[in-house]
Amino acid sequence: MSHLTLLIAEDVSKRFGGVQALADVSFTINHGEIYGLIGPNGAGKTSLFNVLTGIYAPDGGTFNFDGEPLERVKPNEVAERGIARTFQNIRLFQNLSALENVMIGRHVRTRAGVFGAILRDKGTLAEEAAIEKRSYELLEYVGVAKRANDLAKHLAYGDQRRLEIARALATEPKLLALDEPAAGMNATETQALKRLLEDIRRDGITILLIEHDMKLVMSVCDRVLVLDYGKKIAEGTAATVQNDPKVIAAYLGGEVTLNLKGA
Amino acid sequence: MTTPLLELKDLQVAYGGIQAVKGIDLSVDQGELVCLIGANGAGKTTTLKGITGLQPIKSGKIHYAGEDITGKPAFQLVRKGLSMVPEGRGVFGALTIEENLAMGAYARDDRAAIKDDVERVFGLFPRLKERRKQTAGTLSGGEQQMLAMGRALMSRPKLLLLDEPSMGLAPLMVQKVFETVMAVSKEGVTILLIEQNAKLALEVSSRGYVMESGEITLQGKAKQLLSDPKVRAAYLGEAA
Amino acid sequence: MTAHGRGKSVPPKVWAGVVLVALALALLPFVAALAGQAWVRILNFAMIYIMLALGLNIVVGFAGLLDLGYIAFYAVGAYMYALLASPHFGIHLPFWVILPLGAGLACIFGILLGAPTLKLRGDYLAIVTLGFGEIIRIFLNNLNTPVNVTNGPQGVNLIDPFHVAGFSFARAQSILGVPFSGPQKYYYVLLLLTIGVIVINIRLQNSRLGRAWEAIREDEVAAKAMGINTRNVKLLAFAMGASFGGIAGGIFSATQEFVSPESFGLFESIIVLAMVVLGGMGNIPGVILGAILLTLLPEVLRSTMEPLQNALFGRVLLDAETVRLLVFGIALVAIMLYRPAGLWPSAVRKRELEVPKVVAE
Amino acid sequence: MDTFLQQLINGLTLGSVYALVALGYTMVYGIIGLINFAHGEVVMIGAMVSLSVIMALLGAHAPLPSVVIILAGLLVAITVCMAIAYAMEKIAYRPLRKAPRLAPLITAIGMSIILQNLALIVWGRNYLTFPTLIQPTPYNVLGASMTDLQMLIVVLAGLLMAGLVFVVQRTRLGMAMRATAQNPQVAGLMGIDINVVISAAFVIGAALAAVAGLMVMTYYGIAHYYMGFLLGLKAFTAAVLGGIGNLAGAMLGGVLLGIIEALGAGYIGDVSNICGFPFLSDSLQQQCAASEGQVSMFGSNYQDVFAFFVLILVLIFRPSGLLGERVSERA
Repeated sequence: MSHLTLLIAEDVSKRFGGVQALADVSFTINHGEIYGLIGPNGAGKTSLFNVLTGIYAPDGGTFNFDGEPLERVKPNEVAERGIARTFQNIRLFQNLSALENVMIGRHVRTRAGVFGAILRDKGTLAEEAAIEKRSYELLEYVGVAKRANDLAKHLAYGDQRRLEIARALATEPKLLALDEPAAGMNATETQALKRLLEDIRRDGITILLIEHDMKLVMSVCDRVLVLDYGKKIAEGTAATVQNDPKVIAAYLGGEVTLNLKGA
Repeated sequence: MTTPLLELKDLQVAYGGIQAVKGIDLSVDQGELVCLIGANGAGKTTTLKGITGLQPIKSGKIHYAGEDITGKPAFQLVRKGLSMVPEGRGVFGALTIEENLAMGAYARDDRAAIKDDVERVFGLFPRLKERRKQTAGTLSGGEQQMLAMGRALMSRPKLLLLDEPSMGLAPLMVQKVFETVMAVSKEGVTILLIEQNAKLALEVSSRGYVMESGEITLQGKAKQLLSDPKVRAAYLGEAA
Repeated sequence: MTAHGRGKSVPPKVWAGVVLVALALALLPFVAALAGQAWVRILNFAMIYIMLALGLNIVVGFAGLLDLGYIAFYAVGAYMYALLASPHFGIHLPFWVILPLGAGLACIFGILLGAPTLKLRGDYLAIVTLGFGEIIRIFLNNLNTPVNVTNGPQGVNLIDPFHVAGFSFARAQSILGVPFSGPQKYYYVLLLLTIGVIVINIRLQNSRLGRAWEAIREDEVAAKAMGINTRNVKLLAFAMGASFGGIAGGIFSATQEFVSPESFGLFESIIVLAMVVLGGMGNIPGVILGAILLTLLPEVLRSTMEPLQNALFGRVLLDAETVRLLVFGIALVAIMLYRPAGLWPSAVRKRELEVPKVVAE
Repeated sequence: MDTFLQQLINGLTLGSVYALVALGYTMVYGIIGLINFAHGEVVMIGAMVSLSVIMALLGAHAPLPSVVIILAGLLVAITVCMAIAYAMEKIAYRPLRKAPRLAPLITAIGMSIILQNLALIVWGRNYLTFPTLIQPTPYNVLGASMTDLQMLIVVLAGLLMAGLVFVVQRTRLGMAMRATAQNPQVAGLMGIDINVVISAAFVIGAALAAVAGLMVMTYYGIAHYYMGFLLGLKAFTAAVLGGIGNLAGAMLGGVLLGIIEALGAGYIGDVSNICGFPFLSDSLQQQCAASEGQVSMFGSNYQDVFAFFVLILVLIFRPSGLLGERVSERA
């Protein structure tokens, strides 16, 4: 394992009932890169996310994260190890304020318990103040600080997506896994998101990005992994992947030839 | 100039704060096979759900067979001949294949004709006939798709809405599914097909619409769209 | 950074308000006594219910876990006190020893019940806790043979009231020329304890732990993905809620000087739940309001309905007790249907009406 | 041995009643994922209404045979229970179908209290006795006794369950119920009005509950406004034991729970006899001497505890129940 690599996935498999969601998928993600994960609907992208973040146990294969194996680990332990994620269909804490959402992200990096909460000793108060400060900073960082005290559910869609990123960043991840962050955004919002992703990367956080907005993927990702039917069909730079006939076929359809007269 | 069988006027659908369909116009004439294609998340499925009342619409009108069906619940539409095969097939896994087909004919009460139609579906998909007593949950993805289509046909639809019938299927199955779509179309059933697999969808359709971020950006004869570089751009994010 | 720590510089207006409220609370038992000592007792009951409701609110309101056997922890606290401070076993420990013990035992029961059941889905949890509550009640009812532990359905009598070095809270006496009745003296003890419980609840809610509870209530999967150990944090909610129940139980025992299994039936659990739901799940002021309203309701019904019926029909057709429960049932349904957030909208919801603060720094 | 057989017969009788009630929980849970807390109260209303009708007919000295009088009571009870269940679903549950789970569960608790207290207002606080219309005759079954009433309960419950299975497995409505249970949205696409299906589940469950109410009342000879609570809880336990959402499971669970309870009550005294222990206190040893060595830690007054222990154990170790394969995940 080179010091460059952050995550190594080897032969990861997952079945759901009769469907092979992931079939022996292997890849590596390097420190500091934006690694894209694309593929048609149902290709297994979100399944890969769920297996990586401990929501499902894989049927086979291993992950090695930051030099140590990541196996049979619960989702909260995955977060503790340094992988934070967002969800395809936004899972914010809807009835809490934007600020509180981010503050919850600090949970895993803070310590105060019952007695601290009740007694409010100096250490706890200092920790609380630090949590609030850091959370405000993160809201500013993603550009929703103005709505810090609004309930998450009352934020505009694009803001919710950015808030979810801020919440994930609050856990101080080494790897930030984003599941379709641009979904539902307009062109301007997507541009802002692109800048945000580049900022995050510049600050030293590696990004794993599932995205359907190909313009975004092609312009921001260093390397891209393409899944189809749970299998890896291509991996490489945006340009190589874009011209790979297998990828074009997977997206536009090509492998299947119709017997137009036979039907 | 006949009125189209299905006509959407400025349809807008929003959910969870996201405007998924931003005012689209679309029409399908009697007997046509029309496809609505576009990348993931473009709003295709939401459009279909808006038509069948599964997703409340924000504004706009939906006309079917000359009647305003805006906001009508799905179970009433089936009786009017509008049937839908949902994304992910939605077969009843704990029911047998025969029972699934019977569910398709739920809105009908002509027993003898229903029996004939079951045989007709089995003729279309012999695999299903072999397994008629098995529960649908034991079928493979492709077989489930066939069952879902067969079940929709059991209602004797005038208009069939198909949501991504090729999703998650192996190439051989995709081929079979598309051949079936064409066969059904030839029998005179009007079809609105939603697909991610643009090439196949355009090959079988007479006309097509391309959807991007909740809007229809291209439309026309399927043959022309097939060779239009803009379609490819819409999918792969290339500068057109 | 402390600049936006909550409420550092309190304006004089607020101080004036606090003083006024304190004065009102101090005088309240004497105002109530004008209408009869019974109303002072009702005030005391209201405070016991506030403690219970706030304890249950941690479990149901904060963490979103429906506990229908909550009253069992109240029973544990009450019997703990009854058995350790009564002639039943001839043990007479002081209250300040028993109350923490009762809280601790209730807490252990909470953990014992929670540990295996918290992985269950919400509605199953509700039924299991309900079953647990019934088991406790059945044991209290029957543990009088062959060894008499609980004295069975007769309950435990002659329980010691609170007393410190000869000063008994149950006896009427004159202090500095002011005549105090027993319930009035208890009122101040209860007031202090209640304020303590309220402060603890507010502090818990605005803490790392409180946020974790609310995160679990809102979306458990997302909470896990944020690194929250949901199992431990839920267990903590159960244990905390149970402890408050245990304390309230001990005080109940002491003020009543009598306990029996009858006081700890499913209906008590549901009454406390109704308080939480009516006031507004998760919202501390709302829960307090709910507890006060639903403690006063039967008394108001009793003092109005029966005379009213007597005047109208010449006899009592519906007794207040039945109507009280009926009203609770209707309240539960109506609140869920028309005001699911309760009578007092939660603070978070109010916060959003404020003009967004400019970020500090 | 004959105690065992006797308890088995008693358990089977009671278990048949549990099973009938459990079916109501399981049907509703299977389709909309709600624990209909008020279902036990429907059973109580069934008992109360049939009792009132029977008393009225007896009071009017109508020259009718007992069977007709009981049947008349039953028919009125069934009608009333169905109407209550229908109204309850429409008013208290339907508007909350998309609300968070906690909300309909709380309204269900509320409905339970409302029904109980309405019954209290109508029928009063006292135990009502069922008139001796039927004089149970005991028959000898392999050394134990089984009355004709017990036989009737078991057979009638069996017939009703068979009827329900037929409806669910063979009729159009039954198929629609099964389809709605699996995927209400797709069921709608088939032309099924799921509101009708859900109402049907409530109403059918209520009819069975009414029958169960009459059975319990004739069996024990009494009725009380509070009788529904414990019965409902036990029936729910039976449904969970068998695998909630699963009809066969509810029947199996009901019968099993009845038998567990009967055997438990029959043997707990012997099992928890503490006279064999040498470290007993003097007073206990005196008690043992006075009672021929039979002093039990727990007596049959703990009968009601068994159901709860069964419930807790099942939920912890096999939450999907004996016949359930999985607990459907609904948000």
